[in-house]
Amino acid sequence: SAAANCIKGDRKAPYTVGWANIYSVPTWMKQTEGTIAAEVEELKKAGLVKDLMITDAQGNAQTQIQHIQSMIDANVDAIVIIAGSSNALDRVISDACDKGIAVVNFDSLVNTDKVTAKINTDSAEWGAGAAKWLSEQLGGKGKIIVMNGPAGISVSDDRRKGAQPVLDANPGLEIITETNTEYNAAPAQEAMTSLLFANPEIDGVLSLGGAISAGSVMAFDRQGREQVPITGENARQFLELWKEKGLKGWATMQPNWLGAFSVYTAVQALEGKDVPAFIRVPLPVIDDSTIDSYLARADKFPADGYIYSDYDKALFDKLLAQ
Amino acid sequence: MKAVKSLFRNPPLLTLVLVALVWLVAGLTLSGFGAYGHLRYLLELAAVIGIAAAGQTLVILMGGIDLSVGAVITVTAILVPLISPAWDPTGLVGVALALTIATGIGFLNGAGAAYLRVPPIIMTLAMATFLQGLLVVVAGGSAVTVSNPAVLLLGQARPLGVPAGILLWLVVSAAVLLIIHRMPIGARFLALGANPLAARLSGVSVARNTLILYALSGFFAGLAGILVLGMNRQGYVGIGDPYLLTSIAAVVLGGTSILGGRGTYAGTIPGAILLVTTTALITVVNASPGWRSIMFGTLILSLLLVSGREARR
Amino acid sequence: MTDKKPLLEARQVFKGFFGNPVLKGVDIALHPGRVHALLGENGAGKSTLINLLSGALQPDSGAIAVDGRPVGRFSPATARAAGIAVVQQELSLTADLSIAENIGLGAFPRRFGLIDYAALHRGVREVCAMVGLTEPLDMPVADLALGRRQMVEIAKALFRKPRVLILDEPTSSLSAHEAGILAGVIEMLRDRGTALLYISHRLNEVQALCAHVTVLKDGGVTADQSLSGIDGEGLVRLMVGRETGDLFPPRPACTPGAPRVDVTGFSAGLVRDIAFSARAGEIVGIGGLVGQGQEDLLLGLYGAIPAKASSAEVSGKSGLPADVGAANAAGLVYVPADRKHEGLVLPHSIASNLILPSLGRLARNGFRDRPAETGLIADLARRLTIKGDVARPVQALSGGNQQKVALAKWLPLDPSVLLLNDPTRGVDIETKREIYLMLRAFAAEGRLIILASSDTPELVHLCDRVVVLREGHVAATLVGDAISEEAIVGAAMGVDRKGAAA
Amino acid sequence: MSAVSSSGWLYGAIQSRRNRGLGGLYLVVAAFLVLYVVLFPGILSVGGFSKFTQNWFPLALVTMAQALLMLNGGITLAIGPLVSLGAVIAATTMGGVFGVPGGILAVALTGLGIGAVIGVIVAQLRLPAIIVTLAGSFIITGVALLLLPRPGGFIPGWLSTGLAGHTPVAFLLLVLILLLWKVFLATPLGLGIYAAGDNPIGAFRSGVPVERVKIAAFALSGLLTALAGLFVAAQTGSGDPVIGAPFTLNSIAAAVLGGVGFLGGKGTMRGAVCGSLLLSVMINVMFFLGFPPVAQYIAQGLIIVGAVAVPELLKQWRARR
Ligand SMILES: Nc1ncnc2c1ncn2[C@@H]1O[C@H](COP(=O)(O)OP(=O)(O)OP(=O)(O)O)[C@@H](O)[C@H]1O
Ligand SMILES: Nc1ncnc2c1ncn2[C@@H]1O[C@H](COP(=O)(O)OP(=O)(O)OP(=O)(O)O)[C@@H](O)[C@H]1O
Ligand SMILES: [Mg+2]
Ligand SMILES: [Mg+2]
Repeated sequence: SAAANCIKGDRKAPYTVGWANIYSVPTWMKQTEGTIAAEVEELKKAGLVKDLMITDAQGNAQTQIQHIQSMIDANVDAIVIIAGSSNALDRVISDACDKGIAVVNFDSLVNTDKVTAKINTDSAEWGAGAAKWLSEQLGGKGKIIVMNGPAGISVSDDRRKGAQPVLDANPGLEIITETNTEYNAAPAQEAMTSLLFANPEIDGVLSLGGAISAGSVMAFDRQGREQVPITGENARQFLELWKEKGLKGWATMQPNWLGAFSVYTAVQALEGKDVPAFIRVPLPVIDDSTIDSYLARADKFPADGYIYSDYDKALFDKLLAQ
Repeated sequence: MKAVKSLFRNPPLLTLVLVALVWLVAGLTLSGFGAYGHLRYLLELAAVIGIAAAGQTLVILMGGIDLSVGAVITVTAILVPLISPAWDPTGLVGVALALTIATGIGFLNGAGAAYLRVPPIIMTLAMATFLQGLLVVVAGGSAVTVSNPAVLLLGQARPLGVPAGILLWLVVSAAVLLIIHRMPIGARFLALGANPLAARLSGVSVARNTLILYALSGFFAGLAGILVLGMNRQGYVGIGDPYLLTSIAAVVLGGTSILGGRGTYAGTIPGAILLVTTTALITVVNASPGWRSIMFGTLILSLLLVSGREARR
Repeated sequence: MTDKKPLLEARQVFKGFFGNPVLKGVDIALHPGRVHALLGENGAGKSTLINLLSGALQPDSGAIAVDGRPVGRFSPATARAAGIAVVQQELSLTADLSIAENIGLGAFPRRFGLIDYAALHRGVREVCAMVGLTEPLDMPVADLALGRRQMVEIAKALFRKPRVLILDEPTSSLSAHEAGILAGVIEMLRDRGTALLYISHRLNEVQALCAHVTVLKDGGVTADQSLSGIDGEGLVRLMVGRETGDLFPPRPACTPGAPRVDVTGFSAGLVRDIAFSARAGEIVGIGGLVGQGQEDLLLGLYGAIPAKASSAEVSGKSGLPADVGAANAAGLVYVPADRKHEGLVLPHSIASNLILPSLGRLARNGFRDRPAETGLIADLARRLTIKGDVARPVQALSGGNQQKVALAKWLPLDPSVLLLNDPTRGVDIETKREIYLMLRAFAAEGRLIILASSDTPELVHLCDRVVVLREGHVAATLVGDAISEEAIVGAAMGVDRKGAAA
Repeated sequence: MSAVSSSGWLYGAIQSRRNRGLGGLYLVVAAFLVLYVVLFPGILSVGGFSKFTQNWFPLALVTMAQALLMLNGGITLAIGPLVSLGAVIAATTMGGVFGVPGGILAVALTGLGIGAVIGVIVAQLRLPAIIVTLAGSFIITGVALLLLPRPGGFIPGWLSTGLAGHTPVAFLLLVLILLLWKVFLATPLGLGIYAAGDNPIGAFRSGVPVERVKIAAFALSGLLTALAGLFVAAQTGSGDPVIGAPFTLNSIAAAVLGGVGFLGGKGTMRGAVCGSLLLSVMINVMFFLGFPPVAQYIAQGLIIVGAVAVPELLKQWRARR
């Protein structure tokens, strides 16, 4: 069978894997790194991996380019990447691909297709799912506020774009205002508080990720406003507030095990397996029926972390078989 | 006429008048802006910036700058839940420990600037980088929801309807104003800022004052970190980041010279309120992110045009 | 000579700052081939007038005329184009640029739009030779002592090949030797037909060099006349407007007390391995050419620069003070030569400058005692006759009054050793007299005064003993009647040693 | 002495004297470079050298832009946004009718124009540069977001390959720009930047048009920054409205590391560029030493402090002996 993209078949196990992170400090990243490290341990036991090199570009896409270049120079066998910019890395990544390095890109994707595989959930589906749930909650009409992630970043843009068709289809939903904040609780709380004062009537909040929902809920709470239906992500803080305040909520997630899965995929490709060029990971949905199963595992996760769904090799193989 | 003239020579007062004007105009034109609760909330937000900018004001008055303010806020916000001992029902021990660490970080900044002669900007920037690394170690996989009662009280309590954070800010303001205007050390900071050589030859010890100052800056940043933690009930990495540039901007908007030697915390106070107000105004405007960014910049620039004139040569 | 057309004139110029008039209708005319003196006490408006003449400031009313024609908007660049050059009182140099680049700044010879370093080198070498600047031309000005910078400032003006040369206190930090070189240059330029304006508070120089004088007082011209036939006393009378006594107070027989400074094998900065001692009640002068280590000697004793000594006893304590704080605690105080950069916090008020060293002493329970401070400030201002509102920034004071502030701030510490570095630099004659009287009184109270000075007459008439430094070593120690201008200059130039060798 | 040789002497002597105080930094940088070569000999190949210098190039440019202002007694916090804007303009105009030349011209004019406007505000209205440029940074970010709300745009492949392929074009450009800086510094305007930064009143009285010099400094700085953005666009093959953000602090750090002072007139461009090289090579060396991220942060802090502190301590130690 034809080998995967970039793979030339000249590399032999055990492999050296490079993990080119854009920024290692946020908790989501720490958790992701945890799944990667755990996966590498597994693969080491199987004699497939000998080394893991980790870099942290400190949020600087330019530095990430430099790191990937250094990984090429150091002749690693696989590079796993969360991109700091959706297109800045295109050229250095295609260089790596030309060298026969297995390049697996997940979470923040690059434009170029010269990679072994891209692994991600679907941001548009995320936005659409959230908007659809909210619209159903509100019976298709009401005043809503849209809370976006930071401007100029593809992920926040994609989620917002994904929501648009649903919003268009429900003309009864009125976006009274829309704003951008970091994917963090404090700035979100701050922004939502200002919006609360400016808008006496709010029926729902379409929050598109991170700890933004937690910040919004706390803003409602602190200003003594009645909570409204709100969408969100699997941030532990949000899930706990959801339960504690009895919210009408909906959440999805960007599973941290995408990291582990990417390493697994890279090694599979190096081993000569054909892997799909794009692996779409279905979005797990958290709603009132499933939230308890997540909260039951809460104390295994950092308080400002994300409670991700379980994963195992079988799941990975199933995803690879798509 | 004369009153107007003297107003323009008094940057703190001018900034305060500016705040009042902005509040008046916004309150009349935007629904909900002028509500008592909203203004109170703005002040509460300003308290964090104001407290962080307290140390920054002192450092800038002495001709330095502290780029580790944001990192220190983050470090404290994350450390308090971790180091608060379970046996202490008041939570004060944890707070004291965290403040000691923050002060210690500031002290190290001062030592680097004073003894290693590293320019403050480099020293504090390197310290911020260093602390980021430390956070990766400390914050990896640990709980950081705060249960410390003292911190929660600070963040949530409203004695007589006034948020505790604002009260803390009042105390800090009084202390800093006392330091600057009523204590010998304040006059020494100012002299060092305006002419370090002359101050040194007049018997003002550069090293000693640098140490005290950066330690104070660390302390106030730590205090701001505790307040932020109380207000958010959770510390996370990056929580302090927004306060670095805002603390500097509040100082400069308040009429303090970035070159040192001239200014007062009395200007920083309205400067902090002005920044928070501007941010709130921009948040409620329904426009694309690009336009909102442009409006924010333009607003700051126009406020500066009124308040920030440097003396003509 | 005077019937020639004036090259540069001010006609009825008025100038004020923030509503305070400084010049109220002043006329002055500079003629080719004549050295014109501009006199007046500190703050009379001399520097302001030359700033008008050189385009650095615009008059509020009145006109500046070049070659008899009034000029419209006058800027430093157009003034230079008209052949006007100024030796600034506040140095206009850039510390990090080389001597050559500083000299050329604003008047660079160019080729293809670029600075022509060859032509610059030629021109700069020529003017440096004229003023006796022997330092390498590529040296950054930051490395030069104040006096040498002053020579660069002079060379810079000469480099512009001016038709009109204005010198604002060019000798205030020069020793007799350098001042002599400058005098030679001035005479040469005069003979070549340059119009010169000369400002100085050293009246002997004015008398030696100048042919005509304008005196400013209270914003007006009180004299504008030829200097021929006027002697030194006449000049003082012209300036002060009344009969005055001797400039220098009588020197009582010196009865030195206990040793206050006693060092051997002392090195600091340029100073290498010298022995030096002085006793209470003495005024000890430190002389020499500009930049031979005089300042480093004082700074080393003051703990302000690293210093070492094989044995040291300072103010009753053994060992050198570790830092300025220790020196102050031991009763040593220092008044720097460059008061604007080292002595005063210019943008701060007179009051805060006066109180700075005493802050700690006056504090009670960690807080400043405002009434006590106000009392002390008022007392100091009265004792040193510093007039006006003490809340004014000290930079608004004239040079002389600034100097008084720099000195006065130390008095509350009741110092036992005063290290003074050119304390009368740029100070007018009246103030000088006040300062001299004060120093004499200090000595009489049993304080030790170590006085580095570029003003040789001051060393001669005020000091009980003069130590002349040359290249960091003691070239001579002159006592009593042996102190004379010739002896000091001779020792400074190394003539003594040559004489001894012969 | 002939005119030519005397010219050579003075100019050469002044230039070599400007290295004073940089010896320590040169040593540190050299040590890192040697270490890098030992760890990764491939850097000595044309390809390896090209790639390394390409990654350093934009930082070098923005450091020059920052140092230029700091020498003049100013500072800018708008570096990052202006890099982004440069990249965005390049990526949005090069596909247009005027093609690559039009794009380059548009970027250059934007940089010059924005710099000049900031310069006029700072110089004529006498507002503190730090906060004017902070406000400016928001405005510039906004414009970049309006032009290109999310990463994208178009850069012709040949331009990317030309500037950031396997040839050391970026390095040669840097050499060229440094030469141009030398030439600029040999003009009265260039030296005026130093003089007006160190002693504005003195410079004014010497006939230096202080205000105009300041505006020119801001304009040139803007030009360099926008060109750095153009290069980033070429290197990455597209535009990104927020890619420049980290450059602001890095440019200041590199300049200060290179000995450029805040109060104006202190420091040299070569020092600043060396500082940027240190920041850049440090990243690669730490990678090849196999530092984990935690150690990278901590080592970075220590190296930066050390590079300034060690030469200073040595100097003090020598002075005491
Ligand atoms: N830029 C200024 N702003 C305000 N006041 C000024 C300014 N320049 C000068 N003055 C005031 O003008 C007066 C005259 O100053 P000027 O420098 O001309 O005196 P001067 O005759 O040169 O004194 P000196 O002999 O001390 O050099 C001073 O009292 C000073 O306070
Ligand atoms: N209020 C003020 N604000 C700003 N600058 C001032 C002010 N007052 C004076 N200056 C400046 O400071 C200088 C001090 O005044 P003045 O000329 O009288 O002292 P000076 O004699 O020049 O000092 P020195 O002789 O010590 O060099 C003035 O020339 C002027 O340039
Ligand atoms: Mg004067
Ligand atoms: Mg004077």
